[in-house]
Amino acid sequence: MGATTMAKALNAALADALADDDRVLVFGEDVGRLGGVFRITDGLQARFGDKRCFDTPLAEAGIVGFAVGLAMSGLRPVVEMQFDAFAYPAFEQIASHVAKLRNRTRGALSVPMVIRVPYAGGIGGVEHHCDSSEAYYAHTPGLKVVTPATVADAYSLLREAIADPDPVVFMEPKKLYFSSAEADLPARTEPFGRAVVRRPGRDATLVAYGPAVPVALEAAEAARDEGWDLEVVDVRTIVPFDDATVAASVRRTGRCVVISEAQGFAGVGAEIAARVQERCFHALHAPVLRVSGLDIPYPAPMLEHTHLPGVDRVLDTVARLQWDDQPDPRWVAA
Amino acid sequence: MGATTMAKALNAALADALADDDRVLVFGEDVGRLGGVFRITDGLQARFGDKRCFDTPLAEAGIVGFAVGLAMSGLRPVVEMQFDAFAYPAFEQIASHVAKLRNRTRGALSVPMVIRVPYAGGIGGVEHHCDSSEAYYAHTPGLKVVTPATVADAYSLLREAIADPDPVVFMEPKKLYFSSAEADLPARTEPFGRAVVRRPGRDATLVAYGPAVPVALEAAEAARDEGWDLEVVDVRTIVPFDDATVAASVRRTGRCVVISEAQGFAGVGAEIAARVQERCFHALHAPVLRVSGLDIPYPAPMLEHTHLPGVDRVLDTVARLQWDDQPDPRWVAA
Amino acid sequence: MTTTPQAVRRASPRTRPAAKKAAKAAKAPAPEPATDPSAVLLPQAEPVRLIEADGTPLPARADYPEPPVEALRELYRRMVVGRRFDTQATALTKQGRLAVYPSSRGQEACQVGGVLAVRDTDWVFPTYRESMALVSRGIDPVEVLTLLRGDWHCGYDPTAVHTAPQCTPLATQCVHAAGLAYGETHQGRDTVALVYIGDGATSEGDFHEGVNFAAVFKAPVVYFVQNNKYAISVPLSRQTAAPSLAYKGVGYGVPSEQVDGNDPVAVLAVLTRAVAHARAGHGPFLVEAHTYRMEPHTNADDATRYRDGAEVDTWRDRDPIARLEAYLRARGALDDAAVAAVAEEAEAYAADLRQRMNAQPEVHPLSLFDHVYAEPTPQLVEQREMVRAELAAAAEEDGH
Amino acid sequence: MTTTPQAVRRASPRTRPAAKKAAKAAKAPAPEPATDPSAVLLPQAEPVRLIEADGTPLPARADYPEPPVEALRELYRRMVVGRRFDTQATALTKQGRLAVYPSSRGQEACQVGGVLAVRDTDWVFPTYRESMALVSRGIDPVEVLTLLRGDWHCGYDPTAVHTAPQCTPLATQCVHAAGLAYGETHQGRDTVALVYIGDGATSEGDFHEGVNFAAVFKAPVVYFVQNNKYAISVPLSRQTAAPSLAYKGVGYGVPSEQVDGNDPVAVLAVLTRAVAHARAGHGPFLVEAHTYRMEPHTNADDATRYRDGAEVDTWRDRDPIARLEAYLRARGALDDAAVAAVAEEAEAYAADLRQRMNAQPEVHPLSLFDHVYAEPTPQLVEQREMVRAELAAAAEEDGH
Ligand SMILES: Cc1ncc(C[n+]2csc(CCOP(=O)(O)OP(=O)(O)O)c2C)c(N)n1
Ligand SMILES: Cc1ncc(C[n+]2csc(CCOP(=O)(O)OP(=O)(O)O)c2C)c(N)n1
Ligand SMILES: [Mg+2]
Ligand SMILES: [Mg+2]
Repeated sequence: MGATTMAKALNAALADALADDDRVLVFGEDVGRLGGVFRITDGLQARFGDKRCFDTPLAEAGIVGFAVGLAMSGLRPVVEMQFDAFAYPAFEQIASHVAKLRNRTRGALSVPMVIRVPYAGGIGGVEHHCDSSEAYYAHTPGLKVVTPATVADAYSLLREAIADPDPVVFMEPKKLYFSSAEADLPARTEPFGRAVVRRPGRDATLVAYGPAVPVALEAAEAARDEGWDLEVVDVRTIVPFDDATVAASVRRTGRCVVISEAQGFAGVGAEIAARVQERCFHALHAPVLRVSGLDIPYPAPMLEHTHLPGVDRVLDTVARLQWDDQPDPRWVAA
Repeated sequence: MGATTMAKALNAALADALADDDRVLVFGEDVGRLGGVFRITDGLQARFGDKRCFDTPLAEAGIVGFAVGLAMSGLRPVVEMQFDAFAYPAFEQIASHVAKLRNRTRGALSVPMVIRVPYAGGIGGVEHHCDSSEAYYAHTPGLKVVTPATVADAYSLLREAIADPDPVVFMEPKKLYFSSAEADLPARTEPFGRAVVRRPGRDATLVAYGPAVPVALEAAEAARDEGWDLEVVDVRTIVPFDDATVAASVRRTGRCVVISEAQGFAGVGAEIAARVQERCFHALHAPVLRVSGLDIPYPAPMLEHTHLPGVDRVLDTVARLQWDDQPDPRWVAA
Repeated sequence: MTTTPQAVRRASPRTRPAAKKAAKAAKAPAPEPATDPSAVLLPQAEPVRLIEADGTPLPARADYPEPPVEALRELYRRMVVGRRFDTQATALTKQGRLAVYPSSRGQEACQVGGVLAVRDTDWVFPTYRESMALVSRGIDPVEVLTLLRGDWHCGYDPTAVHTAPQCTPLATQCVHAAGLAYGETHQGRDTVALVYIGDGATSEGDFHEGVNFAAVFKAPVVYFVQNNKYAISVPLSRQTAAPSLAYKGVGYGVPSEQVDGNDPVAVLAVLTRAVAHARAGHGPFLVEAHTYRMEPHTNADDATRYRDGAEVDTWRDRDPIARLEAYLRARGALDDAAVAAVAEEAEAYAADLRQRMNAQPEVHPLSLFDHVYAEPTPQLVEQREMVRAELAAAAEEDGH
Repeated sequence: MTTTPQAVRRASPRTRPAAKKAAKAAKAPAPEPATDPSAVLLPQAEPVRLIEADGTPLPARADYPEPPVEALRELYRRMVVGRRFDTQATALTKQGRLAVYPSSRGQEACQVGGVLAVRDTDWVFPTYRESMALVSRGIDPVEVLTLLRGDWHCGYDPTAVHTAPQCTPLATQCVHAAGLAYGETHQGRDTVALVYIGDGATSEGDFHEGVNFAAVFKAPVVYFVQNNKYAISVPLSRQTAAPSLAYKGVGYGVPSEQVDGNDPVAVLAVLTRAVAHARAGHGPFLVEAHTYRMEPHTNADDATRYRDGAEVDTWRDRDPIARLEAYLRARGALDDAAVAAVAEEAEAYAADLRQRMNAQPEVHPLSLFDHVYAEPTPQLVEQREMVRAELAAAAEEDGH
């Protein structure tokens, strides 16, 4: 047991997967000698050689399409998209092939692969480096979409993603890369499809994933001062989604706020809110509310804190959960 | 006044826009001599010349990026993506430039353009020709997303889209192209941002858009036999969304079903359901339910009717709106 | 970065020793690589042609030795059967048995030539237009037509027949082939990937990325552009301002050639060399075949809107089957009996197909949930339950 | 479809009459097109070079006449100021005034040469690396650095300075430039678009689609590839197997040239001709400049991980500024006083920038909602209200 970072845990997961399975290949832009711009692939080329970990031409559709071909030949590609918005050139390959090949061929051809996407903001990145793009993938049937919020999950979920028979879009919250925690690697945590209660509470449930999980935990901590005992659920795998854990929590607490860093409109937060009220309607004392990024292009570094859902915005929203059983005045008329 | 089709109305809108404004250019794949695979641009090249309506190389990022440049030079491009899934190669251009250029430049550079996307299924198309891709655009701030369900709206919304100062993704429900209706062209209907009650009713609200609107109307008709008087709201413009009209309807009826043809997970239907319960919680007698396509890749023609939300599925869902004020048994435990 | 002009100018066939070696090796089934990649990048200025449109042989050439006569007889046989298949498929659209069919009539030399140039263990990456190539490769025609009949997407098992699903998103297969071929090499196998692609699709970014990946990773891929002059209605002049599509190779450091795509002998010769080049570890090769799509884009298309009959007629005179037949007859490699036998085989093939396509395929609504993931998600299990209940209710109603 | 080999082989400068004409026209500010597009596609095998690394002039050549000496003095001046700006910007990252800065040190000949080759009314399409080019173009350096300081994305008004926002999504600007240039032509203006792009970015599909669109629509675009040998850490050998990136032009039917990117005289000469070619209506032109990125990718990068100091040292000896200075001094076009004056100007420029960047920029949270659409949607109005309330609450708290 020792303190380590999410970046190191991801690196260890890649190294262990490369060591355990000859079929695993790690490639992308700058993942070789440089070890990736976030150093997630640091040392892998030196240790496993440049046939197992290598740089490619600068072309994301090329990288993902190449991975499709490698998977067809029986290999297990793990590719890195350098930043969220730079995965968009690969969107056709992802939506029309990666997501569909198993289905198109009645299961005869599967293309297990992991597409690693460092995503979201909070690191002062300039434009196009901070998009929250998980909803695009989550809305595309055939993809699994996973996002760790803890160091141990980073290791465990990435190992599981690499071993999974289906393509996994593995969304890595950049701002958590260098957050450190005690973790005993190789760690194995809950499997895909399981959400986890990170903090128990009785008064309301905060549902969060990826970069929003630490915000939820911090807000829950702060809420104690206001007399609220909040439960925090970490979604972990967006697809498949763990309805059971989320609904059980909300049925217990009777109130729910969904927190996501992404712009809200038609995002994963909307899906979670819609599911929760569908499934827990009679247990709810208030509507399921959402806290999300604003519906604007990701702002410049000096303005990002206004955009990002922070503790205050979460607490403001919790305050609107109709504790007095009165309708929200903001929405009586609109 | 005479019967016309949505395809003809769209064609007339393009022709009138070309005639009214020299800056308007129509281009894409096969839009010239062929008049488009759906004949939406039929006759435009003959009438306006091949400088105003022309074919391009076969490259969708190229088409959209070219439109960006043309807009920068002061022109008004209207481009056709041949089918929904074939707009994916342009995703980076759309998400990282079209949607953002006004914002990136503090409004100094705007790129008004219309990206026409024939979308959704119901026409027996083979794979990759039937995707419902509206959520990808609706989730991208900076884009307006519009989808007509009537012949008159097709004309009016397309004219408005071409005149709009912002980029508009104009989603055309393929299966409605050749549905005909009485319409007096040039028609002007409600502006962007206004949903319309297509059928008044007292018992529950069906919210639908694009290809789902006729399904909703048919279901409402059929529901009379079961003793339900259903209201149908046509969303028309997904972005900007008309909260006022939708919420007012649901507050009146107390029940709501959202119908979209797209796969449901993290789609526009989820957004609408989330918004409605946020805004109408105390008026609701039942959770807001969703009817959508299945969360699967669009199926082969012989199986598409199982995938598509039809009248029966809508009625089954309406039946689950807890008319006896009892919780839904399916979701008591899950 | 500094290269002499020779590096990009094609050496004349007369003076290139490698070509001479190739000529000697021509009788072997899998000739040794005929090219020195650093010396040959640009295509020859004129498409390679080995027999005239009327079947008259042209002078033999060292760079592209003529394939063995048995191979040409087999080519002929498959082209005739292939065309009959194609005609039958078009007929099936009229009977409503196929949702849509993109014919490759007129492109028989390319369709079959490609298939004959590779081994069964090689991989073929077809587009929607390659139904003929696929049946030529021996894939069950009913499985080939599954996509177009509409009971499922891909009807065959790609891993069993080493053939990717027919690809509709244009040019995307260019990258898959690079990955597959590189992956095979990585695992010590000498598989070659043959990519079919149309003229229009070369304008897509994925063509660029695919050929470039193959070049950088020296992946054994042959990119085979069937330039049939149209992308649906859009003529070649709207796709490129280059002298020919084969000239794209040099930008990737990939040797290229152009060939008369209606000369079956030349197509097979050029592709055979291209495949040998790739298999020998010299990296990808790009071939452009000049051919023509005799039919509309698909049965649903109206080609009279964008091209005139005179143009089509010109190409009718360059029919690849008649051309090869004339040539083989003149060589004494084909006689009336053999022609009749092939025609009969083709008829039998078509009759069998017709009959098998008459049966309405069984489709199982619940199978929609089977192959989205290896195991359905809880969400899909829920949705499957919903559909199961709907089907049960419908069955009950039908029962009453 | 059938083209003689001459069509793709570059005629020798000695024998090409068009080039002779160009030589005569060289004194005119906007020379007539020097190229016959159908006769010239491939670049010359060696990068064009007009002066040696030590400034010694090479023999004059007819195809690329030397730019007028006043232009070279201006080039020198802007390169010196540009480098000083660049050094200052790097220093500003250390003081925390800039979030990040991608230096173009070593690429001064390209940065400034491009800007001098076009008119103010022409459009420039820069990447994130072109800060130096933009200040050279006369754009306020504080506005140029806005993106990297992080108070907004693009700091200048693109329409006022005919310069697109610095482009980060690689190669996407290639298509914008084709559209802009075609749109200008369509409206009867003779604007040329100059695209800056890196070596790595030529691997992206949008490079392919952009150059091809420009070629098919004969749009007046000059694609200017600064091949600085690295894409972050990835060396050129992982981007291409081609003889050089300039060879990509032929695949689009676009004439191309390669130039020594550290020879300021050659860069200006080649780009001047390329721009003239485009302006004359002959369509796009592709130029590859061989240069070197002296600094890490950005200040945040650690270049020692992937390249050694010896390589960097080699390029230190090819410094473009020293090279031009030596040449101009030898020609008597520059003396100590002039050099000192330019150095002083550069210092003043840097001091002014330093001082202006010291001020913390004002940012307005509510402005986040101003430019998403021409008018905010009801959804944004609601969200703006929320933020306004949050700000009011925070201000109140601060007040107590
Ligand atoms: C990415 C993409 N864009 C558009 C289409 C629609 N489409 C199908 S075939 C076709 C023309 C293709 O022409 P070409 O590549 O020349 O092949 P051919 O059909 O002539 O064999 C088009 C535009 C598509 N399938 N994929
Ligand atoms: C589409 C896309 N993918 C990846 C990146 C991340 N990225 C930024 S710069 C860069 C290297 C670019 O190299 P090159 O084109 O040679 O230009 P240079 O930086 O050397 O000027 C990369 C990979 C990006 N900005 N856009
Ligand atoms: Mg074609
Ligand atoms: Mg570079």
